[in-house]
Amino acid sequence: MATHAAPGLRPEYERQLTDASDVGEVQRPLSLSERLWGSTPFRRFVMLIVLAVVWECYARFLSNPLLFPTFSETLATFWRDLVDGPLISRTFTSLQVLVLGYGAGLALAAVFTTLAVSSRIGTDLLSTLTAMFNPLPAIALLPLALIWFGLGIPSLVFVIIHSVLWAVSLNTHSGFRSVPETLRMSGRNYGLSGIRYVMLILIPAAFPAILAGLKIGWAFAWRTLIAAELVFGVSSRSGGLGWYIFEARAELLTAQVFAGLLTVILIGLFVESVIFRAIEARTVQRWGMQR
Amino acid sequence: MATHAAPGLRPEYERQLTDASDVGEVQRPLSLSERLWGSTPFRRFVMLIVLAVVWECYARFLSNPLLFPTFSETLATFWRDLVDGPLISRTFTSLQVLVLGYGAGLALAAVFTTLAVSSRIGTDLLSTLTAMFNPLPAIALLPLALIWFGLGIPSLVFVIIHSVLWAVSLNTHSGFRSVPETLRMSGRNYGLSGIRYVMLILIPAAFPAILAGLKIGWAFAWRTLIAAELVFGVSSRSGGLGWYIFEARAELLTAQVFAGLLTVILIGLFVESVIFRAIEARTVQRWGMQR
Amino acid sequence: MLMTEARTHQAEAFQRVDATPLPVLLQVQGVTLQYKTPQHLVTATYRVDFDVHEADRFVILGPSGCGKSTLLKAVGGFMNPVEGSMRIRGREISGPGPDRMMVFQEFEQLMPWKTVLQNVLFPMKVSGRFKGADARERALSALAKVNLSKFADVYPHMLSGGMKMRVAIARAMAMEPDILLMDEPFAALDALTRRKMQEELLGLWDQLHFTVMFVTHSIEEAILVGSRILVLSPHPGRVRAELNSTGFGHGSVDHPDFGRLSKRIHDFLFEDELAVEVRS
Amino acid sequence: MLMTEARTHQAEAFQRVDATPLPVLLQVQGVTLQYKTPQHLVTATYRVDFDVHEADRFVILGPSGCGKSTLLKAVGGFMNPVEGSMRIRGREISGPGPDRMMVFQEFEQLMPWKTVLQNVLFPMKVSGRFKGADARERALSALAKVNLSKFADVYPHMLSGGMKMRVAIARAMAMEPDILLMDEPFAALDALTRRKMQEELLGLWDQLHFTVMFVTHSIEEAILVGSRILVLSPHPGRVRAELNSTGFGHGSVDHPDFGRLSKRIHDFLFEDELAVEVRS
Amino acid sequence: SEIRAARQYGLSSLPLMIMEDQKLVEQEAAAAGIPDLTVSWVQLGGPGAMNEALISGDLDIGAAGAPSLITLWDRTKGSAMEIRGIGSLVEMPMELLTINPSVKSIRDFTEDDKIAVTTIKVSNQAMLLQMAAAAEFGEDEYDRLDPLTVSLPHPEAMATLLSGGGGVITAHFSALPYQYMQKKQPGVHPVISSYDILGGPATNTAVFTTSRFHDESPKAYAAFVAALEKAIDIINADKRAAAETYKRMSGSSESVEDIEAIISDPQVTMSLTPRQTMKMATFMHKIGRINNEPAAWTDLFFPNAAELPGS
Ligand SMILES: Nc1ncnc2c1ncn2[C@@H]1O[C@H](COP(=O)(O)OP(=O)(O)OP(=O)(O)O)[C@@H](O)[C@H]1O
Ligand SMILES: Nc1ncnc2c1ncn2[C@@H]1O[C@H](COP(=O)(O)OP(=O)(O)OP(=O)(O)O)[C@@H](O)[C@H]1O
Ligand SMILES: [Mg+2]
Ligand SMILES: [Mg+2]
Repeated sequence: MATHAAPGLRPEYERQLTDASDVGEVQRPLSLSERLWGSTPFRRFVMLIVLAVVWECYARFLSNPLLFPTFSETLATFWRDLVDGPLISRTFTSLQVLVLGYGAGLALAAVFTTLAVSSRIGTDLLSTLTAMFNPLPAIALLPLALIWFGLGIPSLVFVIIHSVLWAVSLNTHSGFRSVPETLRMSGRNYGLSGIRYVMLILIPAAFPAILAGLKIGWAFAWRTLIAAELVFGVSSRSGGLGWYIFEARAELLTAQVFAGLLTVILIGLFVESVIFRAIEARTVQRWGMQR
Repeated sequence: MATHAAPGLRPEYERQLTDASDVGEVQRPLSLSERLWGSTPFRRFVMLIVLAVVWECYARFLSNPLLFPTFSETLATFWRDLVDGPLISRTFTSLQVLVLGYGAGLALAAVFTTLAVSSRIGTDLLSTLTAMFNPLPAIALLPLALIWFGLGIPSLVFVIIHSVLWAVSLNTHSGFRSVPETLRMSGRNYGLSGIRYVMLILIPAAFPAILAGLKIGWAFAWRTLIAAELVFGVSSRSGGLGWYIFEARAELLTAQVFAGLLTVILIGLFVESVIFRAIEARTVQRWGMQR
Repeated sequence: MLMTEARTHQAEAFQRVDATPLPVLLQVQGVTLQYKTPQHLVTATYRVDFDVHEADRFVILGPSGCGKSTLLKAVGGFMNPVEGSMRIRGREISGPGPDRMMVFQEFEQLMPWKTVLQNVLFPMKVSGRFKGADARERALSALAKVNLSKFADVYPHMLSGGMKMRVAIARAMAMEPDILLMDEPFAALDALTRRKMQEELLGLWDQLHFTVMFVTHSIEEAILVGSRILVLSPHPGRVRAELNSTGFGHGSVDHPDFGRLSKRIHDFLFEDELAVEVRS
Repeated sequence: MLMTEARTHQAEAFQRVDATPLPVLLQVQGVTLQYKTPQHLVTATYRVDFDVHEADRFVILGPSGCGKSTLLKAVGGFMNPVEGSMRIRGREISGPGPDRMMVFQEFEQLMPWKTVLQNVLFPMKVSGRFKGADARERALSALAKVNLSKFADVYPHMLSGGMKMRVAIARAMAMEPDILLMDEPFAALDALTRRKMQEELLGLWDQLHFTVMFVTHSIEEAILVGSRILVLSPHPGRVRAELNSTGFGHGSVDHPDFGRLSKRIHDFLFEDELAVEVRS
Repeated sequence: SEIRAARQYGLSSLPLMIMEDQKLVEQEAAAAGIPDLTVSWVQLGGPGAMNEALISGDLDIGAAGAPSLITLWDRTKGSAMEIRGIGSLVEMPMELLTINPSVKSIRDFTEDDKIAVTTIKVSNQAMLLQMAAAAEFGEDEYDRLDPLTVSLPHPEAMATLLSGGGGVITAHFSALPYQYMQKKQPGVHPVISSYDILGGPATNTAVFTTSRFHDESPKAYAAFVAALEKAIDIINADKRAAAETYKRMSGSSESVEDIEAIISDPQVTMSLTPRQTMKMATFMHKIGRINNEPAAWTDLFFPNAAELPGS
C-alpha cells in the first residue's frame, strides 16, 4: 500500500454561545441607483418610456401618419376620446362581453380537466377535442353559433369561450399531469377523490401552469373579441372596442385606430401588472413554487 | 401512569431465500374488452366515430345544408377536392407558411426567454411586452406588416410569429420559473450559465410546460393563418387553406367550407396524436415527469 | 416528562412479554409488486407475506432498493399487487384512505401552498375526523411535540429538510389513524431530534395503542421502535426473517439482549457481505 | 479489498496525529446567512467562522434546522452572506463552480431527463474535466462503487430514495473536485450500504486527499468520516466547538477514545436537553 | 312580432339608417294594422356572417352588394329559404384608380402592377375587373388581370396608395367615400369606373330577404318596403338633414358638408330600382360562379320590385 498523509492536527476549541435571539435584518448598504434598479415598477416604467420614445421616433422617421401615427398624436386622440369621446363606454361594452366569455371559458375548462383527470376516457376526450377544435378559427364556429345563438352577444361569448377553453384546458391538464407523485399520494391518502381532489390538491399544485394558461387565455380572448365584434355584429347602437377600431379604420382615422389599440395595451398592462402580479405574489411566489 | 398492554408475542421465524433472479412479468389475465379499452388508439377511434355520427345526425336533423352540411356530404367533397381538386396544393401552401412562422416564433421565443432568465431587465421586458402585445389582434399589425414586408408570405409569417411567440414565451418562462431550486443549483454547480444553462437544465426541466406552450402555439398559428390569409397574403396566384375556405364561404359552397375545416381538424389530430404524442412518449413520460 | 415515561413503558413491556397476540389487522400473502414502464419491468418485492397484528409496532428493515417503500405504498393502497393479496381487517385493500396515514420518504409531501399549521390541519378537516377548535388544538399540540410551534405560520419551502419531515410526522400522528405507515421518517433528523421523536412515538403508542408500520434502515432504531421486525432480502425484496423486539427502550441500548438482537439482525442483513469478506 | 484498506488507513492515521496542518483552503469569517421573504426574515447562521484546511474531512454537526445546509450552500456559492466573508484559496467566493461539487440533501437533485449513467457523466462533460471514453469509464466505475451498475440505463424516477442519493454521490465523487460538499449524503441509506459508502469515501480520500465538507446528524458517522468536527448550536446556528477526530475507523467503534469523543459531542448537542431533564 | 335586419357600415346603408332612426318601419306597420312590430337592427363589419344568418333564419333582412344577392339567390333557389331582392338601395360608381402614370386603360397594366381589391376573385370589385377584362380581351380572357390583384381592405389600400403605394400596390379598385379623397391627391388618376363597365348607373347595394319572410309575413314585408321607399324619399328631399343623421348615427368624423357632397353627387342615387343586375347575373353564370341563369332580372327580386323600371 502507498503511504498517505493524514490531515495535520490543530488545537480544538469550544465557545460560549452569543445570544442571537434578536438578530434583525442585516443589511449591506445599497446605492441609490441599485435601489431604484431593484424596484420592478421603476424598471417597467423606464421600459415603457423607452418604448414610447422608440415609437415616436420611428413614426416621425416614417412620417406616414395614415399608416403609422406618432405616439404623441395617438396619445392626444386617446385622451380626447377618453374624456369626452366614446372610448370609455366602448371599452366597457367590450369588457363585459370579455369577462362573460372568459369566465364561462374557465368554468368549462374546469369541467373538462376534472373529467380528464378523473377517467381515462376523459383524458382521451380532452386531448382529442383539443387537437380537433383548437386550430379552428372563430369563423369555423359561425354556423353553429348562428344556429344556437343567432347574431349578437351570445355568439360573441361563444367564440370567446372557444378561444379560452382549449388553451386553458391544455395548460391546466399538463400542469395536473406534472404534479409530483408524492403530493398526489398525500392527497389521496386523506381520502380525497373526484372534484375535491382536483380542487384541494391538483389545482393549487399545478397553479403555475394554470396561471400561465389564464394569461394566455385572457390575451386570446381579447384578440378574438376585437375581431369577432365585426363578424358577429352588435346591436347597432352599442358596439365595443372592436367597432371603435373598425370605424376608425374605415374612416382612415389612423390615430384613433391606434388609440383603440393603446386602450387594449393599457388594459393588458393593467391586468398583467396589477391583477396577475398580485395573484402571483399571493400564491406561487409566496408558496415558493415559482421564483 | 396508566397501565397499558404490550402487543402479544408470537413465534419468530427465518426463511431461506427463494431465487427470484428470473421473475418475469407477472400478469393477471385481462378480458378482451379490458384489453381493447386499454388501448388509447382504439378509444380515440371510437370517440371519433361517435363524433362523426353525432355530426351526421345533427346535420340531418337540421337539414339546412347551406349552413351545416352532413358529415357524409363533407367527406365526399373532401375526397373529391383531395383527389383531383386543389386541396392538397392549398394545404401544402398553408403548411409551408405555417411551419416557417411557427419555427421563427419558437426561435424568437427561445431568445426572449433566455434573456428573461438571464437578467432581471430581461424578465421585465418579456412580461411587459407580452402583456402589451399578446392581446392585440392580427389586424393591429397590418400597418407595420405592410410597411415592413408588404403583402404576401413575409407578412403572413409575421402575424403567425405574433400568435406563437407570446404564448410559447409565457409558458416557457413560467415553466423555467417553476424548476425546483435543487435542480437549478445542481446545474449551476457544474459551472453552467447563460445559454448552456438554459439549454441543458432549464429547457428539459421545464419541458412539460414548454410542450403545452408548443401545442397552444401550434393551434393558434393555424387559427391566425386561416384568418390572415384573407387579409394579407393572398395574391391570386397562390393561396392556402384559408383562402380555400373563404372562397367557398363567399360562394356559399358550405360543404367545401367544411371540407377545408375537416382538413384542418385532420392535420390537428395528426400533429397531436403522432408528433406531439411521440415527443411526449420519448420525453416527459419516459422521464417520469408527467403521467 | 416524556423521556421518563418512555423508560417506564419499556420496563412494563418487559413484564408483559407473555401476553397473547391481538387480532390480525393486516394480512399480506404472497405479494409480488412490480413497476411497469414501457422499457423496463422492475420487480420490487417477490412473494412477500407477513401479518401485522393490532397494536403492533411493525418495522420493515432491508437494504436500499429492496422494496420497502413499495411495500408500504401498497399497504397505503397506492399500488396493486400483481400477485397475492393484502387484506386489512379481512377486506381487500382497494385504495388509499385516511385510516392509513402515510409519512413518505420524500421531503415534498407537504403542500407548498399551505402553512405548516394548515398542513397539519388539512387531513383532519378533509377527512372529517376532527373539526374546528378541536382540530386546531390537536394540530398545535402535534407541532409542539415536533418542536415546530415557532414555525406554525411559515410555508414549507422555508423549512429545512429535517423540519419538513417533522411536519409530516406531526400531521400523520395528529390524525390518530388505525394504522400509521412511516417510511424512514426519522432519517433526516439529527441525533437529538431523532431520539425525541422516537420517544414521542412510543409515548403516543402507550396512550393509544395504534398500529404502526415503520420502515427504517437503522438496526438500533428498529429495535427501539419496533415490537416486531421484518427483515427483507436485497432486491427484489423477499422475507428473510421476522423477529420480536418488544421491551427495548433508550435505556436498554447497553442491555446484552439488545446487543444480541442487534447482532442477529446484522447477520441477516450483512450475510452476503460477510461471505465476500471471508472469501477475499 | 476496500474494507481492509480502510482499516489500514485508520491504523496509519493514528501514527501520524502529529503531522503539521496543511494550508487553509476555505476561510469562513463571521458569516451570517439570512433568508428574506416578503413576510419573514430568517437568520440561518449567525457569525460563524471556521477554517477548512486542505485534505480536511470537515464535518458539520448540529440540530435540525440550525443552518447546516444553508452554510454548505453558501460555500457552494449559491447564497451570499449578509455579513462576513468566505474565501476559497484567498479568493472571495463569488458563485458556484465545478471545483466545489455538491451532494444535496434532497432526492430531486438528479436530472430526470437523463439516465443514471448520463447523470454521472453530465458534470464531467459540461465542465470539460473529463471527456469521451475516459469519462465513461470513470462514471461506470463510480456507479460500480455505489453498487448501481445494473441500473446505469434507467431513469431516476425508477429509483428508490436511497438509490437516488447513491447516484448523486457517485456523480460528485467521479468529478474529483478540489472540495466535495456533502449534505447528509448517507442519511437515506441502510446500515450496510451506509457503511460501504463511508468506507468508499475514506478509501477514495486515501488515494486522492481531496477536501470534503460533510454534513451529518449521526455522531458516529461524524467521528468515522471526519477528521475535524464543527459543532453548531440550535437555530440560528453558531459555532459551539471544533474538535479533532482523526484516526477512527469502523474497527475502532469500541475503542475508548471513540466513546469519549462521542460523549463529548453528545454533551455539546444535548446540553439544553440535559438541563431540562435535570430540572424536571 | 319582430323583424331582424342587418346593415353594414358606411354610406351605402344610409336609407336603412334613416329607417332605424325615424322608426319608419314601425310607423308603416302601425298604419297597416300591426302595431306591435319592432325592428332590431344589427350592425356587421362584412357580408360573411350576414349570408349565414339569413340562411339560418336568424336574420330577416340583409343588405349587400349586387353580386352577393345573385350568389345567394342561386344557392337558395327552390328552397324554403330562397333569397331574393327587395330592391336596390343605392347606386354609386366604383372607380379603378392608379398611381402608375403609364396606365391609361386596363390594357396597360403589366406584371409589375398590383391592383388592390377588397377580396380577390369574389368581391364586387374583383368581379367588375373581370367583366372589364372580358370586354377588353375577350370572353375567355376574363381572368387575365386576376394575377395582378391582391386582397387589401379599403382603408389600408387607400392609405397605401396615398402614401405612394409603398411597393405594395399601384392601383386600387376603390369605392365611396375613399375614392373622393383619393382622387384629390395629385398623381392618382382613374382608369375605369363601374358605370363604364356595366354600361351605365348600376345598383351598388341591394336589400334582400328570404321567401319565408316574404310569404309568412306579407304585412311586415309590405311595411318594410313602404318604409324603405319613404326613407329614400326623405333623403332625396333633404340631403343636408340626411347627412346630419348619418353623422350622428355613425359617429363619423367627416364633416356634414362632405357627406352631403357625396350623396348629392349626380352619380350617386338612392333608389329602389335595380339596375344592371341582369348583366352581372349573366356574366356570373357565364364564368360559372352561379349555376342557374335567371330568365330576367325580375327572377332575382320579389314581385314588388318587378313593377319598377329595372334592369
Ligand atoms: N428557502 C428558505 N426560506 C426561508 N427560510 C429558510 C429557507 N430554507 C431554510 N430556511 C430556514 O433556515 C434555517 C436553516 O435551514 P437549513 O436548511 O440550513 O437547516 P439544516 O441545518 O440543514 O437542517 P436539517 O438538518 O433539518 O436539514 C431553518 O430555520 C429554516 O427554517
Ligand atoms: N416508479 C418506479 N418505476 C420503476 N421502478 C421503480 C419505481 N420506484 C421504485 N422502483 C424500483 O423498485 C425497487 C424498490 O424501490 P423502493 O423505493 O421500494 O426501495 P426502498 O426499499 O424503499 O429503498 P430505499 O431504502 O433506498 O428507499 C427499486 O429497485 C427501484 O429501482
Ligand atoms: Mg424507500
Ligand atoms: Mg439540511
